[in-house]
Amino acid sequence: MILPVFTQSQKRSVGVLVAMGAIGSTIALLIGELNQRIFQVWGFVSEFASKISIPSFMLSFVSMVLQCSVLIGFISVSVMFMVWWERKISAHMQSRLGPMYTGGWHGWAQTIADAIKLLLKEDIIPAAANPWVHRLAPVLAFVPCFLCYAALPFGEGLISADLDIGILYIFALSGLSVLGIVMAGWGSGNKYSLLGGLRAAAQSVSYEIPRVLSVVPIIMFVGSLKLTQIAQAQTGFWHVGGIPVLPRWFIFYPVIGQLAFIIFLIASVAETNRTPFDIAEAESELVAGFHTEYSGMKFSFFFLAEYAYVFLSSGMTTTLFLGGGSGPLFPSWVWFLLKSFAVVFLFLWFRWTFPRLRVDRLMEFTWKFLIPWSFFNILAAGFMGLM
Amino acid sequence: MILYFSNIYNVAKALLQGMGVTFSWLFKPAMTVQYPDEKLKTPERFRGALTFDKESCTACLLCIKACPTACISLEPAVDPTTKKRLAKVSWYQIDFGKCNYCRLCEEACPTKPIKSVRHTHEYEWGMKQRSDMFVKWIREETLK
Amino acid sequence: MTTEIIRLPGQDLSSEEMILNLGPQHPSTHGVLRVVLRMDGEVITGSEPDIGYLHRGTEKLSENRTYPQMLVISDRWDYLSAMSNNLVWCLAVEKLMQLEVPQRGQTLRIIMVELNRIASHLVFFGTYGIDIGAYTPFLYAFREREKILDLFEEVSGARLTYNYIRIGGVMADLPQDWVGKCRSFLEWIKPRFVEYDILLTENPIFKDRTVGVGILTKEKALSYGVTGPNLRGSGVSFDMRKDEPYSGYDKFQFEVPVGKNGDCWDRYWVRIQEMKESVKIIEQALDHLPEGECNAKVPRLIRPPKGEAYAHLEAPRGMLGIYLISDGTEKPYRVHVRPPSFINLAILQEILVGMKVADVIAILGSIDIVLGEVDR
Amino acid sequence: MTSQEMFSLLQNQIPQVKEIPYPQAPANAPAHEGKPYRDSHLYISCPVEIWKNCAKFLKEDDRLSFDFLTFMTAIDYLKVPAGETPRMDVVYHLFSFKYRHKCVIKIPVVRENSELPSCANLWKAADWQEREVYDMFGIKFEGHPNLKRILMWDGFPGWPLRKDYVHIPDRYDD
Repeated sequence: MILPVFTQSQKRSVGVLVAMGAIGSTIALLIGELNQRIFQVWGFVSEFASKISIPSFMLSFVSMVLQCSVLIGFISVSVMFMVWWERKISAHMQSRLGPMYTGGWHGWAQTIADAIKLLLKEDIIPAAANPWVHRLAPVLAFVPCFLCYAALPFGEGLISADLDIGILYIFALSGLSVLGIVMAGWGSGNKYSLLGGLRAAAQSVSYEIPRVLSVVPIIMFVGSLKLTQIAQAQTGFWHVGGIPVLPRWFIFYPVIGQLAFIIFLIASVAETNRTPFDIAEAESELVAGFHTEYSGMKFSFFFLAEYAYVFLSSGMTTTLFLGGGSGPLFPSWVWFLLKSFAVVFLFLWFRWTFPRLRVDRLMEFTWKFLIPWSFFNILAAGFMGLM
Repeated sequence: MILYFSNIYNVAKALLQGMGVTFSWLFKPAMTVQYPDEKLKTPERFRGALTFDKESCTACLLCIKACPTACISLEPAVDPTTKKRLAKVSWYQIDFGKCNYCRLCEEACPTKPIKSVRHTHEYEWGMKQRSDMFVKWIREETLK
Repeated sequence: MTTEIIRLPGQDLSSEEMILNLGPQHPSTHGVLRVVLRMDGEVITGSEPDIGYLHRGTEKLSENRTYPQMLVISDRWDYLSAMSNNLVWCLAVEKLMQLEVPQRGQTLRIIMVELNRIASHLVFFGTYGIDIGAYTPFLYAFREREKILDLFEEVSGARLTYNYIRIGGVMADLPQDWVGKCRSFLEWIKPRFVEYDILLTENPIFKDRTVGVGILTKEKALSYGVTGPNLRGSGVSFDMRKDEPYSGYDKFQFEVPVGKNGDCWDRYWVRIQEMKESVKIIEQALDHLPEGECNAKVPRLIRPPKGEAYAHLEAPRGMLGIYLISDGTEKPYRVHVRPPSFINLAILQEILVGMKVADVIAILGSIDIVLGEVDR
Repeated sequence: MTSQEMFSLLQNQIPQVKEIPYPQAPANAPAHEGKPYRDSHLYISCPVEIWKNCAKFLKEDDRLSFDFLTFMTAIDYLKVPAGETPRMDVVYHLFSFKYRHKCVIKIPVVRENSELPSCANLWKAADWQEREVYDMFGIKFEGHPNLKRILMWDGFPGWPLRKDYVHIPDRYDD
């Protein structure tokens, strides 16, 4: 057993982390529930607008544009943070330090520098590629993911489109992005890309099924497809003899909850094409899979889409299994972000521990293991509902 | 049936153990060195860039014979009056593009106590173009 | 649970064959190897390795180098285990010169070669992890290898091309408190093997990828001249250190791990076990390090008598041999290297057929080639 | 089995093979040349014509059973003592896993347009090594499944490991 010996810089890092946590939580407490603040501000704005007689459709248009830009901003910032975070986490897991120079403290500006580099890079379309398919693919990979964010509740009331069929909407749209990947694989005119695209198609289609099926028990219990309602149903505590023991999150439902959570998590990892299910880009086999021929901004779109999906899956997991924004003391959006990033950490942890599965084994795993078990889970949930 | 569940249990256990290993390293200090800021001490026998002492060299050509890649060349000094070869070097050149850093030249060098051609501990050593790789030492007397 | 490739009858189902060029620039061909794969979907129907991208003609070079100068070039064959290359060259020259190396020199050689075996197998372990898709073992393996390279740097002055083992002995005796550092390294690496076992050896995903993949039968292995861990993985207990002890290996107690099925996992497992055995050998050598001189008396100008000698040893990748013909001058007349990687690689064209692309990488990694040695 | 017994067994079957004697120092050799050395296995010289039968016998006979081709190579003897013609020796090092004995076979061939029966069907290891010998010395192997250059590229001029090979400077020379 080696006792950790902290150097001066490490002590400083710990100090900075603690200070950042303290400052962050104070700010969070001061702000309180974000939706209330937004409504206050928006109420003021609409009052002002009605005074100077701006038509209401203009106002709703402005609100739409604002929501879109806030979401895009959130996605890019969180992706940048996640990339940096992944690099730091993986580095520390591997006895390294990761980026240390850019921006000063632990290379926090590394991803910003990388993003600028990607923007400035030459945009190459290979001679063998089909130029339009090649150009369209990154957009098609990213747009569905962005659309999904519309129905994701970031906390109490923080949702831009509270659809009645929220879950269905997200599943349906996230299934679309495989189209972009297949187009990238086919349109690049590269054999490695083609193989990667084909693998991605097979994988996404297969893992979509257990992913949806694992959520069915929750829908059965809550009786709604509305994500806000599902999150609402998980507030409060389980009581044993009048004492609150566990939060009323779905993951703590005996057996069914855990099984559904595991299946959902595995299927989510597979959906986002991350190790151990990254056969579509499989660096050691297919060079870079479907995005072998992409560079610059188009490559960064794929990158953005991948990480945005990671956060989307984590947010879904949080909403469905971990009680959404419910939690003591802090406002709901803080709890949502904390839980989501905890799930993101789980994703990173998987990635930096496990080897990659083989294509046929991957298919076998979902069809012979995950899908039967998720059916069993639905059955069990049905029995539980009867009792 | 029992086999099926014990299989699942074993797989899950092994995977979690693996995650435990990676997690345990997460908080241990890193093994890497932040190179330009911190530098490791090179050991005593480190074979860095070659250096040459043009005054002590006797132009005995042993290093040229020892070099496996023929990267050393030299010209012995000649007495201008008698036209006789002196035990001094006129110029000495090492082609670092070919040098193997193998220490055979240093071992062959007969000058004592400090070898004329020897390895230093210098390793931050870069050239911009090929012609820079020819490093030449010229004795001043020959310049006159 | 095993997977079988389902072959459906009928011509109409077979699709057009695709030729895939794996390499020479590919993340997991371990250098500049090119394998031309004929594929039906993702299933390989034919393969042809194409080598020679790193050919430097060292056999020709050696005809224009003196015997000590060739040591420098021998470092560049299998650059991951340069000590073995040094040693085999010295063994061949010493055979020709009929030299006897002092006990201490021999023991020092064994320590270095075994440390290098650990370093070389660590690279295998790490890169095999990457081939299979796990990145973290790679960094762990290189972290440990770095410590070995530090030891080598202290003893020889270089980290990769050591030129430490010399004709008639070694370059110089150990520096002060090197033995202590070596011991602390051995103490460091022993618990690491447990972690390696958890991370890869017993990992179900890893086993799923390697067990039963790329089976090399005993007969095929012998016919192809495969040696080293690849042969032992196929169940043949053949180790030059045991069967034809050189440099005093007969004085050490160690076991030769032997696999059962000859699949990728067995080849991998043999190497992991060999690292543990190497640790044992080094410990014994450090415990019984003889005192005295470490170099034999060697003339300044090495001119071995006329004749020919074939010396071989157990390098990390198999039987590394030098066939040396001397004509009595200071330069060899003809040198032939028996490169284990080159001969092991030849099996690739046969065992790849019927596998998937992902298995190609697993098999290629498990053969553990170094292209510097394949092409010389 | 001692090397003498091995040799007599082989000679009974194939009478043309000859044992290569242990090298002796010439009478007026300088002192520094010392005593010549050779490994203590059986060294056989075998003419090209009978090599196919000889190899088959070495591999398949139960008393010899050389099942492992350690390596094979060739040596170019360009300068030979007066009275001999320049030749190349193809060398096979054989090993038997069953009996753990070794044998070295040298097959002298002429330097130009020489052909040799391939033994890639007996020992698969010979496949690539014969290609290498062909690549480096230009010795052709009859019946080889895929005889083409292996280390050098197709169309490389000359045979690099021959003693009379002259390097023609090309664009890769600096």
